[in-house]
Amino acid sequence: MLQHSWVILLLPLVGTAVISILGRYLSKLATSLVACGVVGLAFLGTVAAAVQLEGLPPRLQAVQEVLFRWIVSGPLHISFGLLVDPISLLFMLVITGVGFLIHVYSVGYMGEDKNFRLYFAYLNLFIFTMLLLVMANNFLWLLVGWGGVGLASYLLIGFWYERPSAVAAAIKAFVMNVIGDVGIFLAIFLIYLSFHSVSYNRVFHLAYTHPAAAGVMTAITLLLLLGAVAKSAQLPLHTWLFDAMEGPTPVSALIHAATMVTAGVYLVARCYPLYHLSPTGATAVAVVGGASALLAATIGTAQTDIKRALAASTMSQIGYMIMAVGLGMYAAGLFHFLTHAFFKALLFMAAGNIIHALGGEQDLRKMGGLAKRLPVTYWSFLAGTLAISGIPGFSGFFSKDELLGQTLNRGHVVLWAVGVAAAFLTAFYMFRMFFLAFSGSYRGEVHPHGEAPRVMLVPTVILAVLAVVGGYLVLPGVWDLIGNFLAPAFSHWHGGAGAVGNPHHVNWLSMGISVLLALAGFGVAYQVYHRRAWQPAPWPFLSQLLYRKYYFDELYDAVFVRPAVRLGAVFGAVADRLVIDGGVMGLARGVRTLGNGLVFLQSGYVRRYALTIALGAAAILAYYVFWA
Amino acid sequence: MHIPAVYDVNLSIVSPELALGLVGVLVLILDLFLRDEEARWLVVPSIAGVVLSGVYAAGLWGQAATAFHGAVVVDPFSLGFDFLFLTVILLTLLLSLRLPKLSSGHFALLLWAGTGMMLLAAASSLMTLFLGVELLSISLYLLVALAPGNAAAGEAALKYFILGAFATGFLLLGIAFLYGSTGAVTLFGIQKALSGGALNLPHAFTFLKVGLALFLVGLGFKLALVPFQVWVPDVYQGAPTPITAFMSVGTKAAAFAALLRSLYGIIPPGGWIPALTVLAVATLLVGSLLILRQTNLKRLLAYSGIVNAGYLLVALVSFGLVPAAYYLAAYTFMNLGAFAGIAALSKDAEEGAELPAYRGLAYRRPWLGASLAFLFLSLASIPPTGGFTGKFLILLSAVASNHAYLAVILVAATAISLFAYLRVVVALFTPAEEAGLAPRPLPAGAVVVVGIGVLGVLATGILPHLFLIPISSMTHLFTISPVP
Amino acid sequence: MNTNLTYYLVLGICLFAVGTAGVLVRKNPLVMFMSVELMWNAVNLIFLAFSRYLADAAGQVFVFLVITVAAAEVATGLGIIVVVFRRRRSLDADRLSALKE
Amino acid sequence: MILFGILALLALVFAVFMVATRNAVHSALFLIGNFVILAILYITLGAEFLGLAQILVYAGAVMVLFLFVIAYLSAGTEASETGPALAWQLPLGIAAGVLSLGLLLWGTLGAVLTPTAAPPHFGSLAFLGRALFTTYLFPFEITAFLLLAALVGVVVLVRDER
Repeated sequence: MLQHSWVILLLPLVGTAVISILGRYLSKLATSLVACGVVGLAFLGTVAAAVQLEGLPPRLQAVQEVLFRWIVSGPLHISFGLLVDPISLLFMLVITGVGFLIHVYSVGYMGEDKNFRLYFAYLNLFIFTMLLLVMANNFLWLLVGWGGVGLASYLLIGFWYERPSAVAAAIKAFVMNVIGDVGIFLAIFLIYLSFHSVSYNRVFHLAYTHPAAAGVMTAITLLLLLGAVAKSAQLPLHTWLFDAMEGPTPVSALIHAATMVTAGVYLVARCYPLYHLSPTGATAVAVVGGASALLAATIGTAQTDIKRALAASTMSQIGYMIMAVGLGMYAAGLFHFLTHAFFKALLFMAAGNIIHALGGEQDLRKMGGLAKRLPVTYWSFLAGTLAISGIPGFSGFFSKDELLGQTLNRGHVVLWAVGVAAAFLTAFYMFRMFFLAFSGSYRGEVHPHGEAPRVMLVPTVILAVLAVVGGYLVLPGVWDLIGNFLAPAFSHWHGGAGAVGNPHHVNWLSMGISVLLALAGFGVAYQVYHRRAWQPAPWPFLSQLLYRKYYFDELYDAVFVRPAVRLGAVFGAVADRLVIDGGVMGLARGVRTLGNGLVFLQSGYVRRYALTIALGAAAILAYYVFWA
Repeated sequence: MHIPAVYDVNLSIVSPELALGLVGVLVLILDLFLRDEEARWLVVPSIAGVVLSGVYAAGLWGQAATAFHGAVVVDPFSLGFDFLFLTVILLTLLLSLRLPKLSSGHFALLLWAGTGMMLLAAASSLMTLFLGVELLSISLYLLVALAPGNAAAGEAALKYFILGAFATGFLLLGIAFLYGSTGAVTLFGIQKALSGGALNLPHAFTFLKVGLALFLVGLGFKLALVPFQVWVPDVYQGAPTPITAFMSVGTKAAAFAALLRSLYGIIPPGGWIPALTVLAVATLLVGSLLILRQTNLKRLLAYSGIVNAGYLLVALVSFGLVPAAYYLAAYTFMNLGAFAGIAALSKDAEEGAELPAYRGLAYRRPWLGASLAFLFLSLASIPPTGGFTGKFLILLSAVASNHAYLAVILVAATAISLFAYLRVVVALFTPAEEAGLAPRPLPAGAVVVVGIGVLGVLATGILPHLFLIPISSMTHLFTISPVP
Repeated sequence: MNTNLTYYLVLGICLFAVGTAGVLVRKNPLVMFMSVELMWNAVNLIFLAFSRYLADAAGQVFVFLVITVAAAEVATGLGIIVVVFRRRRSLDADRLSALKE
Repeated sequence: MILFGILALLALVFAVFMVATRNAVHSALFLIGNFVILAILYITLGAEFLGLAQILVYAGAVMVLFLFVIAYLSAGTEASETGPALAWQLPLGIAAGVLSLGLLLWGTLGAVLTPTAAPPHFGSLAFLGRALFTTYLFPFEITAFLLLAALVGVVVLVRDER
C-alpha cells in the first residue's frame, strides 16, 4: 500500500465522480454505500500503509512517489508526488478514520435532505482535497489541496443555500481563507526564489546548506503562518469559523473540528525545519496560538448557540496545538490534534443528535433535561466533556497535560499560564454547556423526539470510546507511542530535536495545577448551571463583550470597511450604496468603491473615449519626447 | 515558370494564411448557392479551411525563413500563434451556430479576420503589420455590426469603428516616423539601421522616439491597455457573444504577437520597457478595480480581458516569452469556454448576460453550472487550473527579471479581481426562485466549446509540460530573419 | 524644389492635430469620421515627405496602401453609420451611449 | 517656397473650417478642398501618381460617398442642442489637439531634411508600379482581401438590416 498511496488519495475522488455522474441513477442506499465505502477503503489502505511504514527502519520512513511531472521548462522543474511519512500518516488516519465515521453518521443526519447525493459528492470531494493537502510532497500541491479544502468547505457551509445566513457565512469563510491562500502563495513564491524548488525535500535540505537571509526566512514563516491562521481560525482571522456553523452539523464535526481547521497545525509541523531557522516566525506561531486559545475559551463561556460554543472551543483547542508546534513540541501538538479529533467530532455529533431530536433547535437556553430523553447522547457528550476538560483518565487529560507540562519544562511560563487559564475556562464552558443541555428541566417549545437512529448513534458511541481511551497512547512516565511513531519524521532535517518530549520527564506541578483548575471549572459550572446556587452573568458588559466575540466583526467593520469607504468617497464614488456588513467582505467592498471612482473613464460617449485615448497618447508622447 | 529573384515569391511560406483567406472566398461563393436558412451549413467548409490551414502550418513546422523581401516570415513563433488562432477560429465557428440569424458573409469574414491575425503574427514588415491590423479590424467591425435589429451591436460597432480608425491614425503616424528615422519598413531593415548608426542625426533620434510612442499607442489600443481600453467594455458587451469571444482572445493574441516581434531584438529594451511597465501597472490596477463592479457577464469578461492584457504585458517586459505564450493558450480555453457558456444560456446569444440570471444554475443544470464555475475559477487563478499555472509562470519570469514590484502588483490585481470572478461562482451556486436561463435542449455547438474549454483549462493546469514542450521550441527559434 | 522637407512635416503634424481635435469636438459621426480621414491624409503627407527625403519607394507604396485601406474603411464605416442611424432623426454620436458603466 | 506657403495655409484653413463648420455638407466640401491641396503637395514631393490617385480616389470617390450618405440620412446640420452635453468636451478636445501638436512638433521643428537626389522617374506610375509588383508584391496582394472583405461585409450589412 505504501508504494501505491495514490489509491488512497484517489478513492474519494472516484466517489465524488461516481456520485455526481451517476447520481440520478443511484438510490440513497447506493449513494451512501459508495460515499462511505470509498472513505472506509481509504482508511483500510491507510492502516495498511501505516503498518508497512512501521516495519521500515526509521531512516526510510518517508516514502515518496512521483506521480507526474507538472512543469518541466528550463530551470523550472516541479513534479507532483506523494509523501507518506508519520506526519502525513497521522493526518491520513484521522481524515479517513474519523471521516468514515462522520460519513456514516451523515447517512442518518442528512437522510431526509433533498440534496442527499450532492452532499455526499461534496463530502467525498472534501476528503480528497484534504488528503491531497497532507499527502502532497511539495508546497505547490499543498496549496492546491489547501485551496481545495477551502472550496469544499465553502460548498458545505453554504449547503443549505435557502438560508441567506448560510450563503453569507460560506462567502465569509471563503474570503477569509483566500486571504490565507494568498499568504501561502506568497510564501511559496519566496521559497521558490530562495531555493529554486518547491519540493519539501529540496527546500528543507537547501534551507541549511544554502541558507537564505534571515529576513526572508522570517517572511516565509510569517506568510505560512498567515495561511495557517486563516485555515485554522486563529486570531485575527477566526471570525468565519463561528458563522461556518451554518453548515450541516456533520460538516462542522468533520471539517470545522476534526480535520480541515487543523491544517494549520499540519503546515507548521511539516515546515519545522523552516521554523527552526526562524525563531521569530516560531515565536509568532506560539503567541498566536496561545492568545487564540485563551481568547476563544472566554468567548466560549458566553455563547448561547450550542454549535457556536463548540466552535469557540475548537478555536481554543487548535490554539493549544498551534502554540505547541510554535514552541517546537511537535509530537505534543499532534497528539492533541489526535485526541481533539476524537472528542470534538464526538461533541459535534452529540450536539447533532440533540439538534436532530429538537427539530433544529440550537439554542442552549431552550434545552435542558435531555439526559433522560437522550441517554446515549447524554453519556457520549459526558465522555467528550470529560475528555476536553482534562479530567484525569480521559484522552484530553493526557494530551493537554503533555502539552502544558512540556511548555513549563521549557520555561515558557507565560504561555503555560495562558494555557492553564484556558484549561480552567474550557472545563467551565464545557460543563456549562453540558448542564444547560442535559440537567434541569426542558425549556424548549417543540416536543423533543427520542434518540437518533442507530446509524448516527453507533459512530457517536465509537468516538466516545476513542475519546475515553485515545489518551492512553501516551502514558506519562511509562510509554509514548505517539512520540515513537512520529520521531522518525522529525529526524530527517535539522530542527526536529526536541519535537518529541521525554516520556520519563513528567511535570507533576503542571499536571496538578491544571487538574485542579479543570475541577474548579467543573465546580463553578456545577454551582451556576446545575445547582443554580449562583446567579449567572453578573456583569452585563462582560457577557455582552464575550457574546459578541470581542466585537471582532464590528472592529473589522470600523478598521477596514469604513476607512475604505471614506477613501472611496474621496474618489468621488457613491458611498451610500455601500451597505456595511461585518468582516472582511467589507474590505472587498471597500476596494470596489475605489473601482467606482474610476467609472468616469467609462462614460459611454465615443468622444470621451477618443479624448481619453488622445490624452493617453499625449502622455506617452510626452514621456518619450522629454524623458526617454 | 521561372520567377526572377527580384520577386522573392515563396507562396509556401504564406500557405497557412493563403489557405484560410482563399477558403473564405470559396465560402463566399458557396454562399451564393444557398438559401438564407441554409447558410449555417457553411460552417463545414469553413472548418475544413481551418483544418487545411492547420495542415499547411504543420507542414512548415521547424522552418525559419522570410519571403517577399522581408514582408513576411515563417518561424515557429508565427506558426505557434497560427495554431492558437486556428483553435480560436474553430471554436468561434462552432459557437457562431448559436447566433439567431447567420448573415451570409459571416463565415467568410471570420476566416478573413483570422487571416489578418495570422498575418500579424507573421508580419516582419510594418506594411504587413498595418495591413494585418486593418484586415482584422475591418472584418471585426463588420462582424460586430452584423446582427440585424440589435441596437446594442450597432452602437458597439460604431464605437469600435470610430475609435479603431482613430487609433489606427496614431499607429500610422508612428509607423511614418519609424520609417522617417530609419528609412526602412521591414523589421530587419529597422534593426540594421538602428545598429548601424542611422540615429546619429539628432532629428532621427527624435523621430524614432515619437514613432515608437505612437506605435505603442496604436497597438495598445488593440491590446486594450489602459488608457486605450475605453472601448473594450462597451464593444464586448454589445457585440454578438461569439464575436466577443473571438475578439477577446484573437485580437489580443495577434496584437501581442505583432508587438513582441516588432520590439524584441529590434528596439533596444531601454526604449520600451519603462513605458510598457507603466502601462502594465495602469492596466492591471484600473482593470482589476473596475471589474469589481460588473454585473453583466460579458462586460465582466471585457474587464477580465483588460487585466489579462496587463498580465501579458508583464510577461513582455520581463522577456517571459514562454509564460506569455503559455498563458495565452490557457486564456484561450478559459475565455472561450466562459463566453460559450454565456452564449449557450442566453436566449438568442444576444441577451441574458446579467448576473442575477445565472443564480442557481449549478442546481438546475449541474454540469453546465459546474463547468462555468470551473472556468471562472480558472480566470480567478485558483489552482490547479490553467489560469493559475499561467499566472504562476508569468510571476516567476517577472521576478527572475528583477521586476519584483510588477509581480507584487500582479498579485494585487489578481487578488482584487478574484472577488469579481468569485461573485459569479457564488451566483451560480446561489439558489433562485425563478428558473431563468436554461434553454432545453442546450445548443450543441456552444456546449462542445464549453467542454473543450474545461478540458483545456484542466490540461493546462495539471499537465503544463504537455504545452510547454512545443511552446519552448516555438520560442527558442524566435528570430528576426534577415532579408535574403 | 529644394525646400526643407521639415515644412511638410510640420504641415502634416498640424493637419493631424486638427483631425484629432475634430474627432473630439464634433458629435456628428460623419464629421468625426471625416476628421479621421484628415488624420490619415496628414500621415500620408508625412510619409511622402520622408519618402522624398530618403529617396525611397517604400513611403510611396505605403501611401498607396493607406489610400486603398482608407477606401475600404470608408465603405465599412459609412455602412455601419447608415445602419445605425437610419431610423434616427439626428446624427449624434452622444446619443449612442446605452452601453456604459 | 511661396507656393508651399500658400498651399499649406490653404490646407490648414480648409482643415480647420472642416472641423469648425456646423453643416456636414460644408464640412465635406472643405475636406474635398483640403484633399485637393494635399494632392498638389504630393506632386511637389515627387509623388505624381499618388497625387492623381488622391484626387481620383479621395476627392472623387470617397467624398462623394460621404456626401451621398449625408444626403441619405438628411444629416445636413448638426443640432448642437440635441443630446446630453458633455462637460468640458470642447475645451478639452481642443486642448488635446494642441497638446499633441506641441508634443509632435517638439524636436521636429529643428530638423533640416534636405531631399536626397531622387532616382529618375521617382514617383511616376512606372516607378510605383515596379515597386508594387516586385518588392512590395505581398502587401499589395493583401489589399485585395481587404477590399473584398469590406465590400462583401458592407453589402451584407446594409442588405440584412433592411
